[in-house]
Amino acid sequence: MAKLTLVEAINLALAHALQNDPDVVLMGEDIGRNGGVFRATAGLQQRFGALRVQDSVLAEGVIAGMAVGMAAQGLKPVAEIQFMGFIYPALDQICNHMARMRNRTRGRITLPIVVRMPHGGGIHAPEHHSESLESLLCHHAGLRVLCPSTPARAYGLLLAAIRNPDPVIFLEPTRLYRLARQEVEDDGVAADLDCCHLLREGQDVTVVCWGAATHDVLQAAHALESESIDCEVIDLSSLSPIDHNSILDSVARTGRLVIVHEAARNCGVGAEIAATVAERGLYHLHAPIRRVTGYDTVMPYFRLEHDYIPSVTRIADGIRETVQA
Amino acid sequence: MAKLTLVEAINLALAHALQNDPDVVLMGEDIGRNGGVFRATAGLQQRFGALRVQDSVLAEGVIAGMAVGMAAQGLKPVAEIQFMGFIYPALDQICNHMARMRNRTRGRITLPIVVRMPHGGGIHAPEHHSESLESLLCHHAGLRVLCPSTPARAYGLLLAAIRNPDPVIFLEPTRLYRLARQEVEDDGVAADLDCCHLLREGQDVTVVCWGAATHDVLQAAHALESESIDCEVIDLSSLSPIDHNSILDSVARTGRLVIVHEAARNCGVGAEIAATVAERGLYHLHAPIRRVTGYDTVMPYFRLEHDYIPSVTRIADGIRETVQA
Amino acid sequence: MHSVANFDIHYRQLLDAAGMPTGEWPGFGRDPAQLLAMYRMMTLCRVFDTKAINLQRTGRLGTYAPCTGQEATHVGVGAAMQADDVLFPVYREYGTQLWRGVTLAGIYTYWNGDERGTWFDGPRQDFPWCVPIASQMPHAAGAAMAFKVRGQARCAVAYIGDGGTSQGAFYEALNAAGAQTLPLVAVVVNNGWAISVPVAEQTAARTLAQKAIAAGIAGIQVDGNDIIAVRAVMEEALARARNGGGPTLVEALTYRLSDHTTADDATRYRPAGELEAAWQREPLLRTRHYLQAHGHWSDTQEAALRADCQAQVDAAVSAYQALPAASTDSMFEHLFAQLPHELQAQQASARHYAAHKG
Amino acid sequence: MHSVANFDIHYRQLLDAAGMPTGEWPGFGRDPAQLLAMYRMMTLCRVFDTKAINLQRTGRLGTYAPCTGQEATHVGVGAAMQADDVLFPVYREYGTQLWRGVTLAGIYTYWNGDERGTWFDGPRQDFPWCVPIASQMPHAAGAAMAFKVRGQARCAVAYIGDGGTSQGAFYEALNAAGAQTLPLVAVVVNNGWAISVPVAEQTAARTLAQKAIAAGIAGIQVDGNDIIAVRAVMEEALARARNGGGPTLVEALTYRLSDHTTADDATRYRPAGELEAAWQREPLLRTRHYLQAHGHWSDTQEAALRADCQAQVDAAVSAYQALPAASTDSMFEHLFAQLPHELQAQQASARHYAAHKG
Ligand SMILES: Cc1ncc(C[n+]2csc(CCOP(=O)(O)OP(=O)(O)O)c2C)c(N)n1
Ligand SMILES: Cc1ncc(C[n+]2csc(CCOP(=O)(O)OP(=O)(O)O)c2C)c(N)n1
Ligand SMILES: [Mg+2]
Ligand SMILES: [Mg+2]
Repeated sequence: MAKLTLVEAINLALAHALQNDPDVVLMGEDIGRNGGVFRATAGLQQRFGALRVQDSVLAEGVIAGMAVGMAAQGLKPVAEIQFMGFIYPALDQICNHMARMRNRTRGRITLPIVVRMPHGGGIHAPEHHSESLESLLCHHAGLRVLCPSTPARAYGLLLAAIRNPDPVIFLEPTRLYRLARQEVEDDGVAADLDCCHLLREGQDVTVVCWGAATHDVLQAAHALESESIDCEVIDLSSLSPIDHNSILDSVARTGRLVIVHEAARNCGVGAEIAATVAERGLYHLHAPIRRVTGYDTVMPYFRLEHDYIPSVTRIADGIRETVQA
Repeated sequence: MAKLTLVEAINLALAHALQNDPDVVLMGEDIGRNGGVFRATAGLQQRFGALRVQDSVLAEGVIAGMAVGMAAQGLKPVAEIQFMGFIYPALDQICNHMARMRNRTRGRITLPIVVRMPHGGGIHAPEHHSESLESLLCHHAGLRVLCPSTPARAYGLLLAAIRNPDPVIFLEPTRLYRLARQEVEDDGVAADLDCCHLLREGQDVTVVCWGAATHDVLQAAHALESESIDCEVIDLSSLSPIDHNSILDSVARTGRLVIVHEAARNCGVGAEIAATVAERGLYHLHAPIRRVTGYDTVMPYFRLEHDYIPSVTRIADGIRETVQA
Repeated sequence: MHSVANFDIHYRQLLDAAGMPTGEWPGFGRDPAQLLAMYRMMTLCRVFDTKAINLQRTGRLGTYAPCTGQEATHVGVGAAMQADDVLFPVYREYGTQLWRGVTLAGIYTYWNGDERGTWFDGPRQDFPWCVPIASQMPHAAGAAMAFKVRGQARCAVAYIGDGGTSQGAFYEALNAAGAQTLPLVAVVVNNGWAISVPVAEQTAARTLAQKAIAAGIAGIQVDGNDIIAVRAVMEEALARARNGGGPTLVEALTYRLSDHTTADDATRYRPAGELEAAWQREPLLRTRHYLQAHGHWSDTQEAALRADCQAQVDAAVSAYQALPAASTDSMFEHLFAQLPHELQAQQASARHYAAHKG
Repeated sequence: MHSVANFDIHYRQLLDAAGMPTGEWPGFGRDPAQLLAMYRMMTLCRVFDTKAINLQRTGRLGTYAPCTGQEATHVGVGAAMQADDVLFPVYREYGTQLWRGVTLAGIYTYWNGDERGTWFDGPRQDFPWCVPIASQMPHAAGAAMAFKVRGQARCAVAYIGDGGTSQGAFYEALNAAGAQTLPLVAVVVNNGWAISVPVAEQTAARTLAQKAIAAGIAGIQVDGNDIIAVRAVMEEALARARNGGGPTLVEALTYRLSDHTTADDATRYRPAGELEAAWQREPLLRTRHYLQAHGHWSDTQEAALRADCQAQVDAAVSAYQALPAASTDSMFEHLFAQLPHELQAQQASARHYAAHKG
C-alpha cells in the first residue's frame, strides 16, 4: 500500500474511475498535456487519451455547461475548475442547471457530474487563488458539496462522488495537497456520502471543521490537552447536506460547540451549523456557540493571508473561551 | 403628497436622482423605451434621454462589468438585473470586482454602483423569475445588500444606495411592487443605511423578516393577538451588514426569536442571524431559535410556489411553537 | 499590409413571400407529402398559439411566449433533424418540439407552471425549455461532445434568439464547439426583437450569421419564413456536422408577430407599420400559395385542416386541465436520486401544510 | 444563394525579424528620439523581468508572470496611448504600465502579495492587474461609455490573452462596445499559449482578429514583435475610436518566451524547438539591429543602457523590500468608505492577533 499525498490520492481515484468506467470523462483547463496546475491529473491523458482527459478551452461556463450536456447523454464528466475563485463564470450552469435539471424534468434528465476544484488559501498564491466559497454552493438545493481532509478520505469520497447519480461539488484543500502522506489502498471502495467523521473524541467541547482547517483544529486540540481541555473534533466532510444529527449528538454530550472555517463568517456554512444547533439542540448548550472563521473582508493578498485564515492560536482561544464560558 | 406603490416609489427615487445628479446613469435590459418589465423606469428615458437611461444589450455580465468601468470614472450607475434568477452571469463582476475594487486598490478606485433587481416569488411567473438569492451576495464582503418592504422605505433607501460611495445591491420584492400604496414625499431625503426597523413592538417573541415576508409576518402577528401572543416584528432592511445589536436588544427583551425568509434555509441570511444570537445572546433565549423559510428545494414552478413560500399559517405556527416552547 | 483571412456570409431563400420558388429545390421539396406534413404542422402551431394566448387572457394559463410568425423556422428545423438528434430549445420553438413528439398538452402544462410539462415521452433526450438566455448553448456543445466521444453520427441542435447572441455563453459554446469540431448546429432565430430591444441595438454586426466567424465555423443566413430554405440549409449543416465537418451557425430571418410574451405590450416600443409589413412576409400564407398554385391544396382541405388542428388543441386543453394538481411532496421528489436524510423533515413539513391548505 | 456580407482581415508588419523595414513608416518612426525611448523601455522590461524571476526563485517574491518576448507589444501600445486614456491590463503587460508611469517597485510589491502595489501615482485611473481572465473587458467598455456620456475624446485600452478569447466576457464586451459605438481598443496578445493550451486548441478561428467580425467592429492583425507596427496600428485605432468610429480589436502576434509563471514548467507541454525558433523573432534584437544599422545606437550605449536599467531595477528591489509590512487592520481599511459598525469587532480581533503573532 502506497503512502500518498492528498493530490496523489485524487490522481489515483481519477485513474481508477477512468479505468473502470468508460463513461468517465475528465475535463478542465490544463488538465491534459500539463497534468493540472497542481498535478492532480498528471499522466492521465497519456494513459487514457485526449478524449477521456480533455484540455478544455479557457471558459469555466463552457466547462460546466458542456458537462451538463455530456452527463445528460450518460457520460460521467469530472470537471476541474482551476481555482475556486474562478467558479463565478460557471455558477449559472451549476446553480440554474446542474442543481435543477433532475427536478425540472421530473427525473427524465439526470446529471452525474463532479466539479472538482482547489479550495482555500495558505499557499502564497496570487489574488483569486485562495477562495473558500462553499457556502454559495451549499445554499443551492440539488447539489452535494464535499470537502475531504485526508488522502484516504479524498480517494474514497471522490469515487463516491463520481458514482453518485447527481451533481457533486468536490472541494480540494490546496493547503493539504502535499502537506502529509497517508496509506491509501487503491481498492476502488467509495466512502459514504452525507455523513461527517469523528477525528477525535472528547468530553468538553465539540469542534466542527472541514478541509485544511481540520489540521489546525487538531493542533489546537492537542495544545489544549495541557490545559485539560478535551476536544471532540468533527470533520464535516459533507458540507451539503450537513449531517446535523451527528453534530447534535456530540453537542448533547459536550454541551459546547465551536465551528471553525476559513471562509468568511457572514452566511457561511458555520452559520448554518450554529443555527441548526440553536434550533434543535439549544437545551444542550452550556455556553454560547462560537465561530472561528475568516473575517468578513476580502481574502487579502498573500502577505496577510495568515492573518485572515484562523490560526491555531485563534482556534485555541475560541475553544478555551467556549469551555470557560 | 402622493400615494404610491412600491414600484412607483422606486421610479420616483430614480427620477429624483437623475434630476439632481448628472453622474447618475441608469442601465439595464428593457429599461428605456419599454420602461422596465415592471415599469420601474417608466418614462425616464423620455425625460432624461438615452444616454442617461440606457437600454443595455442582453448580457448581465456586461451590465455589471460596464457599471464597474463607468463608476471608476465617477459616474454613478444604477443597473437593473431583470430578475434575480438572472444574476449568475453578473456574479463574477459583482463578487470579484465590485466588492473588491476599493480594497484591491487601497481606495484608489471606488465604485458607487447600485444593482437593482426584483426579488422573490409569488407572482405566478415562469421558472427563474422568483428567486431569493440574497445570501450569496451577503456572503461577500465589500457589498451592502438592502431590501425595502414599503414604498416610503424603498424611496429613501434607494436614494441612500445611489449616494453611497460603495456598491449596493438593492432587492425589490416583486410581490410588493403593486401590493399596497403609501404616502411618499419626493423630498430627496435618503434613509439611514446599516440599520433595521421596528415594524411592531411586542413582548413575547422577536420576529425578524424582510421584503415580501414582512407582510405575511405582520398578518401572522395580527392573527396571534387573539391568542394573546404579542410579537415584536423587525424588518431587517439591511441584509448586509446586519444590524445585530438591534436584534440582540429585542431578543434580550422577548427571550425568543423567529426568523422568516423566503429564500432556501441552508446557509440563508436567517442562519447568520440565528448563529449570531446563539453566540452573543444565548443567555437571553428562553426557547430554541426557529427559522421559517423556503425549503431546501428548487423554487417550484408557480403552481406550487405558495407551498414553498412561508405562508401566514406556517409563520404563525412557527411563532406559536416558539412562544409555547 | 496584406489580407490574411477573408469571409463571405451567404443568404438562402427558396420560396419568396408571394409563394414563388426562387432557386433550386432539394429532394423533399418535390415530394408533396413532405410539403403537406410541414404545412399541417405550421398550421397546428398557429392554432395552438392563438389558443394559448386566449387561455392566458382568461386566467387558465400562466405567462406564455407565442410563436406566431416563426413557424417556418421551427418546423423546418424539426423536419431536417433525425429522431436521435437532440434538441436544445429556448422557450417558443413549439414547431420543432411538436414535430419531434412533444405533446400539445405538455406544452400547456409547462406554461401553466407545472414541471410535469417537461416530461417528454417522445424525444426523451431533448432538453426542456431553457429560460436563462443562452445557457442552453453549452449544453448542446456538451451533447455534441458525447456523440464525438462515443463515435455516434448524431447532432445537437440549439436554438438561440437574436437577443441571446449578446450573451457570452453563446460565443463560448460556438468557440468551444469549433475548437473541438463538434457536431452542433446552432440556429439563431432573428425575429427582430429581444423584448423591446431591436437587433440593431443589440449588435453592430450586419448579420448574426457572421458571428460564426469568431468561432472559425460555418455561418449562413436563411429566410426564416421560407420553410424550404430553412430545411435545406439545416439538412446541409446537419449532414456536414455528422460527417465530422464541425459546427454551423444558421441565422434564420423571421419576425415576432406577437408580443414578447402575454405579459408584454409591444405597442409600447414597436414602431408603427413594422408589424403590418412583417405580416406580408409571414410563413404560412406563402406556403399555402405555393401548394394551391401547384394543385396540392384546396380551400376545403384548408378548412378541414383548421378544424382538425382546433380539435387537437381542444383535446390538449382538456387534457392539461384534467391533470390533478401535483402534490407538495413533488418539490422534493426529484431533487436527488435519493433524498438525503436531512431533508426528510422538510418534506414532511411541506406535506403537512399542503394537507392544511385552503 | 448570394453573399450578404464579406470581410477581410489584414496583417501589418513594418520591421521584420532581421531589423529591416518592410513598409511605409509613420511619423514617429522617423524620429530617433522616439525610437530610442521605446527601445530603452523594452530593455528595462527585459532586465526587470529577469530580476523578478530571480527574486521569485530565491524566495523574495511570490509567483510571477514574466513578460519576456512581449515587450514590443506592451511598449508599442503604451507609446500610442495618450496620458488621459485608461488602461485595463491583464497581468504581464508591464511595458505599457511602466510607460504610463507605474513604478518598478509597485509591480514588485504587487507580486509580493501586497495590495499596495496597485496604488498607481502615475496613471491614477488605470485599472490594476486583473486575474480573472477576460473580466477586465467590460470594465474597459464601461470606461469608454463614461467617455461617451461625458463627450470626452478619450479611449479605453484593454488587454486580453489568446486564451482569454475563449471567455464569454471578451465577446460580450466587444459586442456591447460595438453596439454602442464606444471608444475602446482591445489588444489580444496572442503569445501562442494559455498556460499549456496552444492557440490552435483554443479556437478554430484562423486569426484572433477575426473575432471582431462577430461584434461588427474593426479587426486587424499585427506583428506583435514589431514595435513600429504595433504603435502604428494602435495610433490609427485610437484615433478612429476618439473620433466616434467605434472599437477596434487588434491581434498582436508574439510569443511567450518564458514559462507561464514562475509556478509553471513549460517543458512539460511545449514542443521542442518552438522556443528556439521564437527567439529568432524576438522584439529587442530586431529593434537594436535597426537602430545600429541606422547609426542611432552603439554597443557602448547598449552597455550603458543595460547598466542603467540594472540600477533602476536594483533600486526598485530595495524600495519594495524596505516597505514595512502592511498592518493587519489594512484588511478592513479599504473595504468600504466607512467601515460598518458590525465589522469593528472583527477588525479589533484581527488587530489583536496581529499583535500576538509569531
Ligand atoms: C439571462 C437572462 N436574462 C434576461 C432574461 C429575461 N428575458 C427573457 S426573454 C428576453 C429577450 C430574449 O430575446 P431573444 O433572445 O431575441 O429571443 P426571443 O424572445 O425574441 O425569441 C429577456 C431579456 C432571461 N430570460 N435570461
Ligand atoms: C477565469 C479564470 N480562469 C482560469 C484562470 C487561470 N489562468 C491564469 S492565466 C491562464 C491562461 C491565460 O492565457 P492567455 O489568456 O493566453 O494569457 P497569457 O498568460 O498567455 O498572457 C489561466 C487559465 C484565471 N486566471 N481566470
Ligand atoms: Mg428575438
Ligand atoms: Mg497566451
